[in-house]
Amino acid sequence: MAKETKAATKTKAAVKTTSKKSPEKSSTVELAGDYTVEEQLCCAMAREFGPNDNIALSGVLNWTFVAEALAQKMYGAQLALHHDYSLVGGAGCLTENPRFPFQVGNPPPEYVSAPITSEDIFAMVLGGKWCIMMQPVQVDKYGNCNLALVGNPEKPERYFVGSRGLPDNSTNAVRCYFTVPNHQKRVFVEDVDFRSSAGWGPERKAGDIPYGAVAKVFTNLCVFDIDPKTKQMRLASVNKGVTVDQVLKNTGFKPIIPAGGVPETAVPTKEELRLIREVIDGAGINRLDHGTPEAKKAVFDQINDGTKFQQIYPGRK
Amino acid sequence: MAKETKAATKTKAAVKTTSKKSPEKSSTVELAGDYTVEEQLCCAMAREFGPNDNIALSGVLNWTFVAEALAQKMYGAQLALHHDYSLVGGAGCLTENPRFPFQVGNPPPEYVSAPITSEDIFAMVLGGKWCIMMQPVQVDKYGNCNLALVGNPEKPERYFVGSRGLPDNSTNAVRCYFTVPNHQKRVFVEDVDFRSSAGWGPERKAGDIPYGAVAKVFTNLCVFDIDPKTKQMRLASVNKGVTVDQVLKNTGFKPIIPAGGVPETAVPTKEELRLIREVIDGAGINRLDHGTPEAKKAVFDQINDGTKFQQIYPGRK
Amino acid sequence: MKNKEMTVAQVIKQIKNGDTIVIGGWGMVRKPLALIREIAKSDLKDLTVMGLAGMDLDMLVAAGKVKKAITGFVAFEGSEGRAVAYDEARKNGKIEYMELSENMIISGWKAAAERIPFYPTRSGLGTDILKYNPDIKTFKAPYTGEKLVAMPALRADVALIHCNEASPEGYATIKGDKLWDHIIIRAADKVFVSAEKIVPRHELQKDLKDIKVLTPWVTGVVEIPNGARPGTIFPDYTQPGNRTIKAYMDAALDPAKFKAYLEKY
Amino acid sequence: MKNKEMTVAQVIKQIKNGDTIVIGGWGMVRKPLALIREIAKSDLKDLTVMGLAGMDLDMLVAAGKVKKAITGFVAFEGSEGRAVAYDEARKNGKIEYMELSENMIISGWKAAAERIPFYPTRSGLGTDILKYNPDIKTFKAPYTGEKLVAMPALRADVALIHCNEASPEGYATIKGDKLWDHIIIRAADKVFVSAEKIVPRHELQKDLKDIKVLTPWVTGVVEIPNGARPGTIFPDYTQPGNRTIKAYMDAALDPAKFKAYLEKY
Repeated sequence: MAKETKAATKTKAAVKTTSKKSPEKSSTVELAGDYTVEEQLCCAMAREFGPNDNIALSGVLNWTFVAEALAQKMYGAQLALHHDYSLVGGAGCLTENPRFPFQVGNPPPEYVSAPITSEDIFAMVLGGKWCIMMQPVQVDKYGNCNLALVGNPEKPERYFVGSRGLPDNSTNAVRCYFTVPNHQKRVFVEDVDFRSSAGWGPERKAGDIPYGAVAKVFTNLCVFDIDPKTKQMRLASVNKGVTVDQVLKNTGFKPIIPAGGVPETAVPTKEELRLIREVIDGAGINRLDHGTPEAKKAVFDQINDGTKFQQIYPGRK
Repeated sequence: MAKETKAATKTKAAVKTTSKKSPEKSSTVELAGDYTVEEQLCCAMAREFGPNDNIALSGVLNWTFVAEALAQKMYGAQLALHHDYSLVGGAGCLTENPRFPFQVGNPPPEYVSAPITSEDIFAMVLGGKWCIMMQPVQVDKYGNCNLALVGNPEKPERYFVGSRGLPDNSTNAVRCYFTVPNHQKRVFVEDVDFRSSAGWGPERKAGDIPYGAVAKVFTNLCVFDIDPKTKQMRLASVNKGVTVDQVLKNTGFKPIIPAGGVPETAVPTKEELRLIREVIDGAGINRLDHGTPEAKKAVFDQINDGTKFQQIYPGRK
Repeated sequence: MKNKEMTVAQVIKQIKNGDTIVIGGWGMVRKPLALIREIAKSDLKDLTVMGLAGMDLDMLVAAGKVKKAITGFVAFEGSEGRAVAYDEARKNGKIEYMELSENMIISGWKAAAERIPFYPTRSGLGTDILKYNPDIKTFKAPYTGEKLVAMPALRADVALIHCNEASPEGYATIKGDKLWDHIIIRAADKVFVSAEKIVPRHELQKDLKDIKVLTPWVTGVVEIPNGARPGTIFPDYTQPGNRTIKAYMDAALDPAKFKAYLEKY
Repeated sequence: MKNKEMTVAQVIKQIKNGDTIVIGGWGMVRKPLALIREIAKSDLKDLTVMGLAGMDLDMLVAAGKVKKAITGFVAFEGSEGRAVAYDEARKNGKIEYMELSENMIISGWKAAAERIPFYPTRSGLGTDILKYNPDIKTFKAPYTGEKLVAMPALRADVALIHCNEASPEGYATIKGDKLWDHIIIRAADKVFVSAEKIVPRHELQKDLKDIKVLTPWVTGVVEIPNGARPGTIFPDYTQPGNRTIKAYMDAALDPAKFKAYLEKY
């Protein structure tokens, strides 16, 4: 079982939680008392998916890998998970029941269900069988995201990589999730410099874009969703140990604040935590996305030390 | 070498021939004196293709198989030939230097360059890399072909198979060729019952259809092309031993007759005949499409008699 | 992952009267004919049936299940058979029909697979397909003003395909030509895969490059050995059952004989 | 069949000033970088370069060959590199550009591959791609009246791709993800394939299912072992040459250093 690291501060579980599918509504579910912010986020993300989501799910951060695997395992979901398989199979792949870590491009074959090509991926995007969890450069109060550049698009201060698949996912996918491991003002801006994704701008409000809307944004501080009335970013919940004020200070726009107050982000159940710690992520890669250098080193040490790794995953090379 | 059969009446070569690429224009080419109508047609069809035709060519009759292989061999063409490969490879295939016969679905692997799927085929149709030689149910004076049904389309006397790929090839392919092994009035009609292919109707005349025009129709009696002025079917040439009158008597519409008279269909060269008889079609499958029952039996006997077959193709199973 | 294995009865139960069903394969190649026979025997009615059709459509017409046929062709391609029931129904005006070309029906599926309302193509221009299908519009293309056919999206309620092997999770292999099955499974709301064999996921992996059907598209998988007979599936069986096909043709137009045929096969 | 083998010099000679070149691969994956280096060294100029771009585009920008870039992204994906020359050129307004999404550029290629003037898609709606590309129109779709993007066909004069093995006749294998190479070869007038190895036709057949490039699309094939380095090609070499890439990045913005880089690699 994974050791807690310094980066993962422990607090008592808050009682009030959000999530449509909160498992704690069942009388038999036990809430966890002891968990990290990363684990809390993994659980909150996982609960976005249910057993009827017959789709492929693609993430880019370690967080999202763990959240996806948890959703697949916990809720009996029909989710197929997308990973890079380029070193072994020369393409992408859909995986089942992965246990982390594995080298990018190289998931162990026992997790792989089928190699998939770029053509397969876009078939799923355009056909409404694809869902992304990805990290943008900027997000604005309308849920627009920017992945392309910073500054004036005609003479940018810096060109990143272009909009890539964001314009496609945000108009065709099932729904879009964004993750920001380091919540700062320069990420959450009043208006993005370039709209790479279609948030809730005039086009979507006019009904021209039926698919791919942003559902939630998960950060190291909080969770945003979209206010049904204004179609602007709403502070849905704050992560454990985080205050609303702290979020506002680090956000470049004024999010909608629910009239009834901002609850705490959903609390993990004991079963969720067991699955994360003992089954899916014994090595603790969920702490790699925004931990301190020391915390990251602790994770890597654990992965790279053969003896410890064999304790986590007996038999795996 | 293939024996001539009764069905293949021999006559002396006529001197006047048609074909853009007539090899006899070269002073070193020797015309054949002794050839069958089937061989004449194979050569005339083969001469429709030149070394710049970087395309795949698909035929359905034995005639056209031999003609295609002759074009590929004789003119150094970049033609890739399309055959069924379903029994061996489960799909279609592109072949090189085939020698006939082989069982449909089962070309010997040494002729096969690559298996191709239906998706590959339509990619070539839509991309302008595909050319067909196929047999319709009806042809009219505008070059429209019918493959779908006979009678009133809303309550047909007989439903054949539908229009299949004809509406696609006649609007997208490089060009279309049609072959009719049994030239009769009920095939060559004033107006087809159903336009499966886009001939030279009002739509093509208006410039709406830039691709896939019918180039020529090859029959056991003659060759038709399209009159540049009227855009109607023109009697381009008559096969050896056939009179213009004979063609007209068996044609349900009045084709355009060239002012200068109707020449004889191109005469094969000795080299063309050598390639057909000794290399491509030692078994004589080119005689299977419209020969008498006895002539067909002679071909099949030759193919099915192991000793004779080994004489034609030493070493082939 | 959810186990998507089903029985034949469970699959048939998911089909409703009036549904539009798209059927994979081509002519007599890789048609889910075992499932089709079960539909023929069922109480289902008023179906719209789409496909590059062969014995599948013909048998459903013979069984009186077909309100409308949407086809790229109707041919027992790859066998000695002929579509006797469809021929008879068309002659006597018994069914509605939308007779297209191969690329037109494929284009309709491609549009449905990408959830766009139409697919632009030249296929069909200058032919009587447009004359007898006045609902299919032509339009002036943006930029060039060219006249093109706007082939309407052809979406289905249910897709039925037959594969070599499938895993319980909903992956399946197609070892020969995938034909257009990879498109039609994206053009339907529910997708049922019959397979010669259901095998564990890891066994499917020995043919990694043949996995053409991915689980997000699949509703259910059902094991039916010989599920494409009397048609063919490469490489399991590649010669059509011409005797059975002849028996079908002899029975198709006579209700009593057809019932006996269905009971026997 | 004609032998389509060529030398590198013969390929470069077929490219003209002002040509639009579409390049296969993705980021640092299966890019024909040996051919690209030869273009960088050549006298060619005013090229329009299209692709899901990485070091290929960046190197041509560094060499001053690029008048206009048409891209789905620009990233040294699969390596530690970064598009330093493109970044600099964009910051300083040195090149024309059409920055699209992945599916928008692919849709443009799909339209060109089918010789239709546009491809209908939702990709791009509600984004600033339409704002900064006013030539890309939206339109009301037939039947539904939905607003869609009419992605214009993106046709090229020349396509360059890199494959595992090719035969002299113009067939080639791609053993990993074919990416969009099967589309771009249909979207160009001339197609040149560099391959790790040229092998006789019958040797290519040991990987029948990997033959993704068919001869009708191909103008010429050229054998260039390591032709995708410092990028990767599965399974021949799957680890990027990060040292070479770093050497490139250090040299790209300095003409003298870049010349030295090109001479060395």
